[in-house]
Amino acid sequence: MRRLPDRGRVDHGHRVSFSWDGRTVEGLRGDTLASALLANGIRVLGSSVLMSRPRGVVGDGVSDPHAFAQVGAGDATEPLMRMHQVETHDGLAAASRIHQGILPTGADPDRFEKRHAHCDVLVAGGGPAGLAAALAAAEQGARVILVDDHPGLGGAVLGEDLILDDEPADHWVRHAEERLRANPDVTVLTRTTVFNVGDQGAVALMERVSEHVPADRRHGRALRRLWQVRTHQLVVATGATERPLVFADNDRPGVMLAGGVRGLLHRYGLVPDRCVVFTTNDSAYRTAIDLIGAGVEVPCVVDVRPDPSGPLVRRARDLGIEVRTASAVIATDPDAEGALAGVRIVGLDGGAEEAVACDVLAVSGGWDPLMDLHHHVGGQARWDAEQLCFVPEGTVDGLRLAGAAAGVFGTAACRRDGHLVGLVAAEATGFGSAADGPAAPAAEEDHAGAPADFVVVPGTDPVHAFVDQHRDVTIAGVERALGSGLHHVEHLKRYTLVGTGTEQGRTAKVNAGRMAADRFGLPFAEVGVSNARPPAQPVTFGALAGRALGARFDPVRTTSIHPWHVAHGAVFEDVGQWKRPWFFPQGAEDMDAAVLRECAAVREAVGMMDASTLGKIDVKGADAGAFLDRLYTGVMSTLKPGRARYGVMCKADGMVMDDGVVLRLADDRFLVTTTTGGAAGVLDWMEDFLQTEWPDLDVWLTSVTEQWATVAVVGPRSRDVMASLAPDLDATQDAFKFMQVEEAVVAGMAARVARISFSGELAFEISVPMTWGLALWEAVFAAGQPFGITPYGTESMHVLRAEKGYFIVGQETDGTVTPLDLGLDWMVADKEFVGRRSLRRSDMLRDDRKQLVGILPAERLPEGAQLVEDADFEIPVPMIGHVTSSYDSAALGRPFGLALVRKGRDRIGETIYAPLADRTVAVEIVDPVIFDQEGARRDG
Amino acid sequence: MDPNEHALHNAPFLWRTPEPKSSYEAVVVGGGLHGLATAYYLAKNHGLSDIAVVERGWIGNGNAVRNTTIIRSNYLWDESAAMYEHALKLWEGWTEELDYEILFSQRGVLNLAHNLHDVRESVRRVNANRLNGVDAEWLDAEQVKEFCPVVDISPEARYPVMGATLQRRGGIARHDAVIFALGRACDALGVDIIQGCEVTGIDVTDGRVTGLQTSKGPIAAGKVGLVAAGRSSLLAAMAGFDLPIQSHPLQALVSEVYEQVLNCVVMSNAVHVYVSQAHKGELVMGAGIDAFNSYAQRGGLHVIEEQMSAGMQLFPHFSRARLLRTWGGIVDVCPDASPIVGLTPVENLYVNCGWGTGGFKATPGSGYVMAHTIATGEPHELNRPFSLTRFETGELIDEHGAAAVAH
Amino acid sequence: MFQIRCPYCGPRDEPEFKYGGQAHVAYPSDPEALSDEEWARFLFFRDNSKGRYAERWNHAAGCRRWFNVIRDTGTHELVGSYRVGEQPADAR
Amino acid sequence: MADRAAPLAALEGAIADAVFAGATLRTVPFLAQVGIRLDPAGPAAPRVAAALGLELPEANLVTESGGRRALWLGPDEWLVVAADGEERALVAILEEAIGADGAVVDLSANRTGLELSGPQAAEVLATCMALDLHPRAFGPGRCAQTLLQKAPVIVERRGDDAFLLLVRPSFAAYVAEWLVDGMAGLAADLAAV
Ligand SMILES: Cc1cc2nc3c(=O)[nH]c(=O)nc-3n(C[C@H](O)[C@H](O)[C@H](O)COP(=O)(O)OP(=O)(O)OC[C@H]3O[C@@H](n4cnc5c(N)ncnc54)[C@H](O)[C@@H]3O)c2cc1C
Ligand SMILES: NC(=O)c1ccc[n+]([C@@H]2O[C@H](COP(=O)([O-])OP(=O)(O)OC[C@H]3O[C@@H](n4cnc5c(N)ncnc54)[C@H](O)[C@@H]3O)[C@@H](O)[C@H]2O)c1
Ligand SMILES: Cc1cc2nc3c(=O)[nH]c(=O)nc-3n(C[C@H](O)[C@H](O)[C@H](O)COP(=O)(O)O)c2cc1C
Ligand SMILES: [Zn+2]
Repeated sequence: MRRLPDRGRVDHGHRVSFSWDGRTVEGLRGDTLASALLANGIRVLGSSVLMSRPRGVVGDGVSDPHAFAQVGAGDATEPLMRMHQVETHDGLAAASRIHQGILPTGADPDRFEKRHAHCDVLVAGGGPAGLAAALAAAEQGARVILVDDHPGLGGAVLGEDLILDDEPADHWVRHAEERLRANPDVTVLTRTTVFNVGDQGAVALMERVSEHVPADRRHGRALRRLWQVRTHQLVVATGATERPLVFADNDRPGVMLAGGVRGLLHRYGLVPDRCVVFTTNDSAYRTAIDLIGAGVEVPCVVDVRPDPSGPLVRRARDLGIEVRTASAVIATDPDAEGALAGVRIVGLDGGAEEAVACDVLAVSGGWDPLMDLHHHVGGQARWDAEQLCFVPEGTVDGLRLAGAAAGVFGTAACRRDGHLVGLVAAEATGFGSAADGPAAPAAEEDHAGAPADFVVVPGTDPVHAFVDQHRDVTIAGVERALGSGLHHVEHLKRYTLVGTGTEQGRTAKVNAGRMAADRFGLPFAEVGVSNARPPAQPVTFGALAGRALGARFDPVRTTSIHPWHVAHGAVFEDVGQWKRPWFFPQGAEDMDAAVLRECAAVREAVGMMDASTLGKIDVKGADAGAFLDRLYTGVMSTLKPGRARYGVMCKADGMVMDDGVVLRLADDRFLVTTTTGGAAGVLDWMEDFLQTEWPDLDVWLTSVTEQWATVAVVGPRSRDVMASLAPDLDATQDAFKFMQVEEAVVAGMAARVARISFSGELAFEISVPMTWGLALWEAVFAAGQPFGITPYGTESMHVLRAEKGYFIVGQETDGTVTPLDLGLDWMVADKEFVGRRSLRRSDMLRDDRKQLVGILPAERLPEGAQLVEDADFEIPVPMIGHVTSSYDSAALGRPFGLALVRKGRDRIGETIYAPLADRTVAVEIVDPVIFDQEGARRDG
Repeated sequence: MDPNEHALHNAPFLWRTPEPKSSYEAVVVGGGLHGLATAYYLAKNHGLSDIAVVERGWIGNGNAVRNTTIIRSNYLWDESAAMYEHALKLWEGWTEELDYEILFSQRGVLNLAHNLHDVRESVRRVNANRLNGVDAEWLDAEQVKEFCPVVDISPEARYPVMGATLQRRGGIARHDAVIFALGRACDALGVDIIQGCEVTGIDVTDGRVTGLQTSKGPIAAGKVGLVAAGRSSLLAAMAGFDLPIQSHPLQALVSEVYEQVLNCVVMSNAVHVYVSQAHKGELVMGAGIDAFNSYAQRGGLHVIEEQMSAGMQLFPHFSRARLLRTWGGIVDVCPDASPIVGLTPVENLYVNCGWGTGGFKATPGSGYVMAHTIATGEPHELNRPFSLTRFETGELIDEHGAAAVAH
Repeated sequence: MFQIRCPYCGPRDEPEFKYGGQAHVAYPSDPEALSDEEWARFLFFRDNSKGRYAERWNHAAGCRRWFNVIRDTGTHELVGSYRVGEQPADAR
Repeated sequence: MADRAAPLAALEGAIADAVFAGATLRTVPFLAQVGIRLDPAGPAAPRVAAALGLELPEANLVTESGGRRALWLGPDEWLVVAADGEERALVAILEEAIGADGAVVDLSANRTGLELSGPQAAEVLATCMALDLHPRAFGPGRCAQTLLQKAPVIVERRGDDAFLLLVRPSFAAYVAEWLVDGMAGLAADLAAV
């Protein structure tokens, strides 16, 4: 195509230069990639992926089935960018890749942001309908967001030469925009696409923030921004898309949509040399009229209708344009590149084929309201047999359509419709009354002649006539599918792939559905088209992820002591969102060495551990004890103030849910501790029962997990450390017993000290407010120096507890393990508690359930090793259990572990086997308590 | 050149579109993959000739066309492993048996482990799989990288990859093609596939099923199999019994089409990602399940956003891939994340449901045992444990915690 | 993404809430009196109907209250919410 | 003896660097914070109001007097916020006033403060928080418990252009990261205009 020096909305005085397939190309400021290439005579954009046919620009908007390119270089390259949306700028690099893109191979250098917003009325589409809707709603006082995916407002007006109120429609657009921008409660977002509509007015927009600017002028700005809007009302004024016609070689570069040809003229000043128009309706006559006005040769308009007669037809005839009625284009002729050189025209009632030379064929098969956003939330459509298109059927709550998207096609009529819908939307959200609102602007009746019901040119070559140009689906392909017995458009889609391409078959689906209806003689309304799903336009994964990357992906939770752990070389373990020290290697130690050393220190001297991540819940009220009795398998109400008790909770199905120590701080106050991972769940669980089952209980729950930092001081020398830390606290066995709780001053800090042990050793857990945690830790570390105090991590903690046969929720349990399976019969009190009834189900009473046992394997096993009865077996072999925990024990000087084994307690003393990939290991079953069975070490 | 030479589907004939007869020996309710597979094996293995599949929409319109097509059999518990492995073996012969290109591609399935708990449970599953005769390997992070170079295994990641289980025989198949293949095979064996026929009532006389009320009129039936996935509860209610099923939205998405970047299936429970690249070149990803009950076949965009930030952890350079289309299915979730296949309180009425987020892979096995159950009135050994009565006894097959259960 | 009206805090986005399944299912007052079958019904069987559905939500990231919502499981329409102890008819 | 540690000490530099014309972020490491649970229709409510010199506010509101503020957290839950160091005295008078009719819990270390102010403060929050901050919906004197991305926060509007966030210490770095990043984005926008 060529550029007219005085036409279009581009800046003719400002050239930009960019690269296309490695060569430098010039365009004008205001050009898109598509218009700039056309202006440079580049008609062939690439070739189709299946059939390798040359393909070119078809329209002037995002429904174009071929105008895609790989844009950007290096790690910022992005595949399948809409050429009509890519604004050219200096330094832009683009390459021909129309159907299959290439992903970058490194991390994305660009920034994608998100923003939340709220409004009363969100208007999608800034054409006459959308502008009028936004204005009307805003003037009623509503908070309005108006969104359009073009760089400027005006919609179709920018691609046409339209008159509104006897002036160019542009004037009205400019005026409307000024009024909107002056209103502080209106946000206008251009270069922004509404891509997803969800429930209760959750609407997602994608703004192209800086990609139209040369990279060196972006200054760290986001490339794109995802807006998450919550709106009360959504007005969908997204316009309509033009439908092509189906005939042989209709995919040739140069065969374009009539509205697109007009758009290229009015937006970019681009015109063909000779243009034939082929239409089923009046709208395409505008193309002929406008092109003649621009000095372009229009040999003829080919109209399938026998006697077209609307005002536009008359005007065209008045301008001397030849109108060939009852005719059609049946095929096209190529030039050397395979692009369009001419068309073959036939009379529909017979007659010879005639060749007419042209470089562009402007086609119109009618217009389809763009209702995607309405479909996202289940909106329905019906076939309008007069306008020959699907129009919205009813509305979905909170969503209204306006203008061409609602099947209203005249410009003034669109403006009027938008105004009325804007008023109604405002009223629905509590602003003004539609009846008393500002009067609607007038709209003349639309005098367009009736369009023809026509899709496929009869007699055309079916093997080269494309229904879905993007997916290379031809008439022959569709017919073969229909001929094989398929009746439904959704099957047709999945068999032929019609409508599954990058542009989702916006120009293909209606025609394909129409062909199915015709073939089976069914009403089109019944057959319909394959459905639309979000997003309305593709959105990059990176933009959906936004800034939730790295440290912002998921909180890294740490305790106030964490800086010390880092400074002392701890290796961390992820426990839920928490980072916990796993072990503290010294020098070149590996984990095994570090853990052996740490465990030995605890058993022989003293160790210290950061236990702050455990969940803590303050339970207060007269009924606190009774409440806990109903949730724990054991009894808590009999606990004396100043004492602590270990407890286990079950889900209603009787499976172990969580465990922890419960401290009674006062008659009416308990402190419940939970596992690190279980904290939030246990509180929710407790609140659930309290609020919904037992609201009459006098109990108040408060999470205090992060109020308290806790340091465990563990080992035979821990009492010595306490003596030095808290000289006023009598920590002798008589004064401070196992499971006793004391308030004390520790290292000058007000603290709570409890004698709780998860290792079997004499141990003290000291808690201070979280902000004091680090100070406490450092004080303990200093005070412990004379005794060789050794910080240890979760791994050693796990070894030490396993030596004592203590289970870990989530390690020994997996949702299928009851307290009885764990050998906790002594903790299952004879009273009602949540889950108790489940323990009586027949499967729970089976005598061959898996039970927790200790194991002494011949060598250290991997956790997760399965256990079988005999050393000799053939696969498949029944498994009788698996290893849940497995370690080297410093205290025992050998490997050991815990396992769940069928009838395990009866098998103590037996040998079973763990088959590994390359060998089978003998495993002796022992009591779960392997170390210090008599519990002699607990009191030091 | 004839464009159809490129077409994936190229069968001269698929299936008839008959009107229902007034009565059938057996009727399968639900023309999804499991329903079609059931009818196929009823005809093929059990010689039934007077059978129909009745489908409220078009066959496949439920979860069949919506799933991310992951196939594997590396489940933890013996009962599950046996069922899914049986299915996998059938998959391995299906392209030939059905004489249709279903693009079954055994490209390997990785289940990533990101913390010590994952590692332990993964190793447990690998060991269980091996002893059950299911191929399974444990890979460390380096081996993961070797097997699937695009996965980011850097230790600085928020949740670094600590290793993965690999089932080399796992992979994907083209879901749509399986629908066409099964529909054609059923039709060829004389099964009436009746579409646009919604079951609206189930006739039960003296505790025994006698027929169905449908939008195309009553159909008498000697035996009925309910194979309706997300809508199973609604059908059971028509027959007067309840199922322990909740129907949730599960979303999935595809990207646009790219040159090949991903050679296998990658799943991560901890980071909530599962992805493969389909044969056309689109990336297929599943999202997390939406928490609430729904029959609307859509979920929230926030679930997809979360999924994408999770995806960026594992595949930072998928940042410029683009979401082309998202959709939701209705998944029938059982309390123990295992299916229900077997008898119901109503005589001659059988149920097959509860496959939830992971039933595509089971298709051949599910149809096989369901056909056996309908034909003989007794469960097959493989589905005996998956009975409706297990909820009373507590004999659950809990695949939640341990087995990387999603898909 | 739903917008759910917490009866205490007002409308908030779905991620602030935790779903709790069917509403008005009480923990049996005397579980020991139930047969295995009755107990299984309580444990595992919940209404899964299409249409208006009374369900529980917890405003987990807000006031931590549990409350009930009437929602259409076919259309996602949120008809209204009401407090524990109130009846579906009180939903607004 | 060592001192208390400010939860965001390690991020002070990044926080200071993020400040731009549109917004200023400042840590408020220590505050007295005391949780109150009681039935607003019960006998303790007036006693507590009298002891505090402050009415307990209704839903989503804050009351303030004599350097103390009461933030509504739920239908039977409030958080009293006062100057650092006041917590012991506050707990004492509140325990006394409530007696057996509710609960008082010292939560001073359970959350730390971040103050965001400036003409674009609300926009910074909108980069990572979904709450509607329009003055009609969330003007000065209002508070809410909500999510800042995945972190639970209490947000209080302290003025037209000022917000206080109360955050669990283990989430504080995450929250600060998001705010600092949001500020960086807006600063870049400002620079580009
Ligand atoms: C997003 C998503 C991703 C998934 N990913 C995987 C995966 O990667 N791997 C995997 O193994 N599984 C996956 N699944 C699960 C899998 O899709 C299902 O388990 C499986 O498809 C269910 O079997 P089906 O195909 O027969 O179900 P459906 O296709 O849902 O079949 C049920 C049929 O019953 C019909 N029906 C219902 N009610 C009636 C009635 N009243 N009358 C007549 N007909 C009726 C329905 O219309 C439907 O066609 C996924 C599911 C979803 C939603
Ligand atoms: N038969 C005909 O003659 C015919 C047919 C169709 C349209 N028209 C003309 O087109 C105009 C229609 O006016 P209108 O206001 O209804 O529509 P419009 O086409 O003028 O405006 C719609 C705007 O919405 C934008 N848009 C579409 N989807 C979007 C999304 N998801 N997010 C953001 N923006 C989106 C479009 O890019 C466009 O700018 C009138 O001037 C009418 O005369 C005429
Ligand atoms: C494995 C797989 C691959 C798909 N690939 C595409 C695709 O390339 N293009 C497309 O438009 N849709 C694709 N889809 C999505 C379907 O178009 C459709 O959305 C899905 O079957 C659900 O149906 P519905 O959207 O009609 O409700 C794919 C779906 C699946 C399961
Ligand atoms: Zn609330």
